[in-house]
Amino acid sequence: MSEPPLVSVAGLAVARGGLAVLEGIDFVVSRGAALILRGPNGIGKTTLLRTLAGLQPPLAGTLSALPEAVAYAAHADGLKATLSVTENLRFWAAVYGTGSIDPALNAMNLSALRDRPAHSLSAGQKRRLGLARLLVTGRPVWVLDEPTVSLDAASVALFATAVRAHLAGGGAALIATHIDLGLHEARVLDLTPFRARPPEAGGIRGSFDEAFA
Amino acid sequence: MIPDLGKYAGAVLGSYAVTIALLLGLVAVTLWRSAKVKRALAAQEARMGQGDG
Amino acid sequence: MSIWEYANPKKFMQTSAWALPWVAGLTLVTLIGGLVWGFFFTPDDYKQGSTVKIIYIHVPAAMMAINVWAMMLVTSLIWLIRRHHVSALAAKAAAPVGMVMTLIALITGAIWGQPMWGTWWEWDPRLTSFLILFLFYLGYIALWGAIDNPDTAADLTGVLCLVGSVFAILSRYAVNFWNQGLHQGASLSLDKEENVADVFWYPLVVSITGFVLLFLALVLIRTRTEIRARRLQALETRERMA
Amino acid sequence: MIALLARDLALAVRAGGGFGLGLAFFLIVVTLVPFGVGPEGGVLARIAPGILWLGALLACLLSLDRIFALDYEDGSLDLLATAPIPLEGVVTIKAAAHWITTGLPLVAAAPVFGILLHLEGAGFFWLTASLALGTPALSVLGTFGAALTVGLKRGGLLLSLLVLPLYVPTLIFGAELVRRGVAGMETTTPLLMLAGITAATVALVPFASAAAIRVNLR
Repeated sequence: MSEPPLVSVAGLAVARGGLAVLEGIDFVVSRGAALILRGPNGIGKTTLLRTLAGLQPPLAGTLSALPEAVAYAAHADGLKATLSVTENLRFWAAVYGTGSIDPALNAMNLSALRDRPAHSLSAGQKRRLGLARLLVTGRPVWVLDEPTVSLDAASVALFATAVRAHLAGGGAALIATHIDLGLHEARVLDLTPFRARPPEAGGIRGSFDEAFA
Repeated sequence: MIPDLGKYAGAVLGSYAVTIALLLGLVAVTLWRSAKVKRALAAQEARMGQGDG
Repeated sequence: MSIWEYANPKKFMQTSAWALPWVAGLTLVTLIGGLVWGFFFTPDDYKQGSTVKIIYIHVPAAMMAINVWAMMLVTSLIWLIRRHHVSALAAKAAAPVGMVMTLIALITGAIWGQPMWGTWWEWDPRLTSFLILFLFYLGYIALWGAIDNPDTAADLTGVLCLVGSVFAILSRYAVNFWNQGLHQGASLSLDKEENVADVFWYPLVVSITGFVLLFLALVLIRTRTEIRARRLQALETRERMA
Repeated sequence: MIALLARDLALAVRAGGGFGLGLAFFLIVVTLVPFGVGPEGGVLARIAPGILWLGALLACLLSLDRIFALDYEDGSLDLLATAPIPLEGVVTIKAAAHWITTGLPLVAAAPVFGILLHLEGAGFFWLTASLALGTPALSVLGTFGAALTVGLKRGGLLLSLLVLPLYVPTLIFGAELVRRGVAGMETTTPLLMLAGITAATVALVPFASAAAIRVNLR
């Protein structure tokens, strides 16, 4: 391999509320690749993504994704209702030290709405603004938690286009989703087999159980 | 039996009474909660069929 | 054998189960012994009259009020650095005991102060400091109670205990500056025992031992309870998830 | 970081009442005090330093729970925690924004309220000086309390319980400084203590606040 993958995960276990939820996860995501995470509700997709984003420490295993490389987008968009579309984006561009916000506005088809305050946007428009934030971060690894909630079919397609452009530019994406994004080239990882076993069956102990080793 | 406490009887007796009451209360709460949790844990372990804890 | 072995909950449960009857028995002997000795068999002070008998509860309670917080600081640090759960749970278990000790020190101080100073409450630096310490205990306990996730609660209360300790000491200094008090000086530090006549000193030592042992016994029981509660919570969560 | 400060200030202005609310509360406290203790100028002048400091403290407390709560609810806090700004910087900026919207107006307006309470001559200078020195510590400590309670549904009352004991040293030295200033006594000790507490608080407490935020986001 010519260069190390952007994200590589080996034997990763993550915990929620003191109990292991997922264990033994291995995957690599190289430049230009996308990985789609699937699994039933409550299996720990969000927990896994938060771990990848560096918001919580892994319970076990290794995780070699630089937190500085990751741009995280959660269920909530982190928008300020009283600020306009451009103000919201400019803020994040300034935080990440990147330049112009116009490409992001164009990519997410928000140019016409640029001076509207965020509270006057529809749910789908807000979501698009939240995704436009990813573009202004300038970070290579996108970690996306249910990015297409409240997007219509056209917007989903718009989103897929943006992801493809990001991948083509040498980025990578990890996406937890229930629906088909139309990203056929992306690898799909079903998390169901990685559900953590109870400690009696040899599973990893969460910090709760650790207290009774 | 009770020593002559003179004019400060109220203060001395009051102090001892309050202290003993507070300490007994603390002990009672501690023991009560201890018993309650012990019982709940035993019940839960029995239900889950792993009485080894 | 390392001392950290006792940080293992199972080991702690075994050891504490063995130690508890001894500690409890000794507590009963020394605490009742000290208080009975102090109450029935000590003379009155020529100046303070029979109120001097309050010393056998006021002073040990005040010492414990401070020392329990110090112990919580140490166990919080151990938790934050080495992540031993027993340590965090011991801090949680100790806090209400320390709060009651502070309350006893405050109430007996007020009752003692009434005949001596002629008022129930005097904003004397030491009493005021204990009042502030009481507030710190309240906040600490309330924070434990407010957070569901036990690890989060342990971390946050640990941080609060650290910051609180610094500000408790600062407050002590500030209060001293703000009002020079009526309290007698540190007549009871161990190296100055000649300040107190032997007739008062020996029962006081027994009483202090009794308070220390009582604290130890209570913390052992309460930590055992917390460990069980923690296991219970883990089992319930697992059952819900399965 | 400047962008964050600018955003927080813009939000405070647009949400309305960002600047005004603390000040209005301060005014109400100062107005109500004479109703409680009687209108005699002598009494008011004597308790003015304490009342003004207490009012500043309560006004500051009033807006603490909003420091992180809004960012937590809309997800911004997650995003800020993964952004290239260190979290210690974020909490410092949050404290700074809180101080600019509550502490600074109080410092500026305090002399006016001093008039209402018959504060004596030298007091005006010392009141302004002590508030200017002390209120940053109040904001930073309040940020720490807000960081501890950020994930809690009803953290408001708990927040006050946690933060108020931490305010004791600042309150004591702040009010003492004004009292001594009015009485023409030596002011160096409380002045240095107040400045020292504020400096140490501003320098060190953000680390604790950032640690608390990390734990809460976990």
